[in-house]
Amino acid sequence: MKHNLVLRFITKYLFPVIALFALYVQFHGDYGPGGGFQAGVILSVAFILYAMVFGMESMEKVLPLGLLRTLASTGVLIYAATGVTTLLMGGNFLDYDILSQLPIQGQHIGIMIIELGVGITVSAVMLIIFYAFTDRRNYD
Amino acid sequence: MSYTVKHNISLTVLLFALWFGLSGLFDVLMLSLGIASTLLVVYFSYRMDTIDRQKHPARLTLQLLRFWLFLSREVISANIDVVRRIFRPGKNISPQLFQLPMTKKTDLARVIYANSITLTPGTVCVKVNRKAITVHSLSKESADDLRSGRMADAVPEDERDEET
Amino acid sequence: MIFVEIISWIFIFTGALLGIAGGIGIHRFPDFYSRLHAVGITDTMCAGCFIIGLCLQTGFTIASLKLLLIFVFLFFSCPTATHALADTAMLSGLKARLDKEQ
Amino acid sequence: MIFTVATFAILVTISLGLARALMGPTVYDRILAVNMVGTKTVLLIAVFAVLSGRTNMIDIALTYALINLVGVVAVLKFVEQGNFYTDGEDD
Repeated sequence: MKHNLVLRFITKYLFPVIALFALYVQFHGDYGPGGGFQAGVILSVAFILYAMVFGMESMEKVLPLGLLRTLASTGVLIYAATGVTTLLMGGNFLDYDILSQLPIQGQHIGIMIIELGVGITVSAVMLIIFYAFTDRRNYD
Repeated sequence: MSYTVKHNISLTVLLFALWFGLSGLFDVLMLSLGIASTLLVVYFSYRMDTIDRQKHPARLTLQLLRFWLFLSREVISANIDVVRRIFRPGKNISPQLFQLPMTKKTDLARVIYANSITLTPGTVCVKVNRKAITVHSLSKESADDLRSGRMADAVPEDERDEET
Repeated sequence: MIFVEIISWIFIFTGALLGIAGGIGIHRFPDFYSRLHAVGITDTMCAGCFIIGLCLQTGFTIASLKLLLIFVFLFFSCPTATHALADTAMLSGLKARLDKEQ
Repeated sequence: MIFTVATFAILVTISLGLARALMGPTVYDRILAVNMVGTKTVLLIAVFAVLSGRTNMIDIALTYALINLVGVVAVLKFVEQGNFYTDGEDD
């Protein structure tokens, strides 16, 4: 696909749009359809489009596999840390009401942080799966 | 250097406008999240630009607007032609495969040219390179129309894009 | 108000007819390369008519802005997909059925 | 009323496209038909969103419009090269 001039050009224009749309879906989970999981998948789709058109070598320079592994575990850590924080502040595990003076605002903040963790983990894991698909050592 | 900075600033502004159009919320929280998201995306796209050494200009000119008007008129007339051919009984098409010389000098103009040929029903651009463009057309009339160079003349070209 | 309704109905109806015409076209044309043109109809004017009709229905809100964004994205991605398809088919050696007397 | 007509027309077009995808002599015919079905699906979701008044659902149509190209490119790359790890020849 690298020989195709039109595809290369349009990918360059489409990547920022898809990635920004993914982040929009990430942060507007409570206003419309969306949330962490969907946003993570859309974000990884943007990177997969880039990887397919420009080749895996460029992709591994943009996002190395080691960084992706770190990100995948960071997302889980954010999730767990939020739960432990509420526990330390005197509530139950993932009891968002404690996070702020107003329970509603606390729930808002809590869900946003949790969704952020989910989004990071899902997009990193999706990309790790894609890397595993394209790994030539398992074939041949 | 200055070109890269200009490119990134225009990309940031366009992406933030897109965020604002999608979200439509005036919250402080949402606006700051929008700025953060835009900067993250611009950072990744800058990284990609430096890795594969391809930068693409984002310029909106009055010329482009005029070209869009021209293109939409072409698309509508070509649509009517193809629909007529679909419903005409018997032998209704005369497919052609031919080459046109590439008159455009910059990659951006080449891509706009190829995509507008494809967007017009009745002609599909099959192959693009620096020297020529191969087109498959549904009828002899639309092939002759392309050969006359009306479309090629209408595509706007900015010589400054070459400095990428 | 009824005037806007009628115009939007006309647009949606035209889009529906064009869509069916494109659907018939991919069965009537003989080979792959000519079928690309039939799909071109559904990608351009059919989608455009639908979007304009729906925009008139929703009025000037954020929904109509999103509908216009859908149109813009289709406007960029559809010819790209068609071109990539034709290019790959040509590279793989699929022959086009051309007119004999040129 | 008009929405019933629009939905019905889109469904007819989708079934025509699916028939081509099943019949298609070459693999490229099938990809072409699937691409068309994708475009019509975007329109179907948009019509349904405006019809039911849940305009939030237009986001889904927007997602599909952006992702349709990626699916076509992925299938094309797989058909052309048989794998995902080679880049294809340079120009």
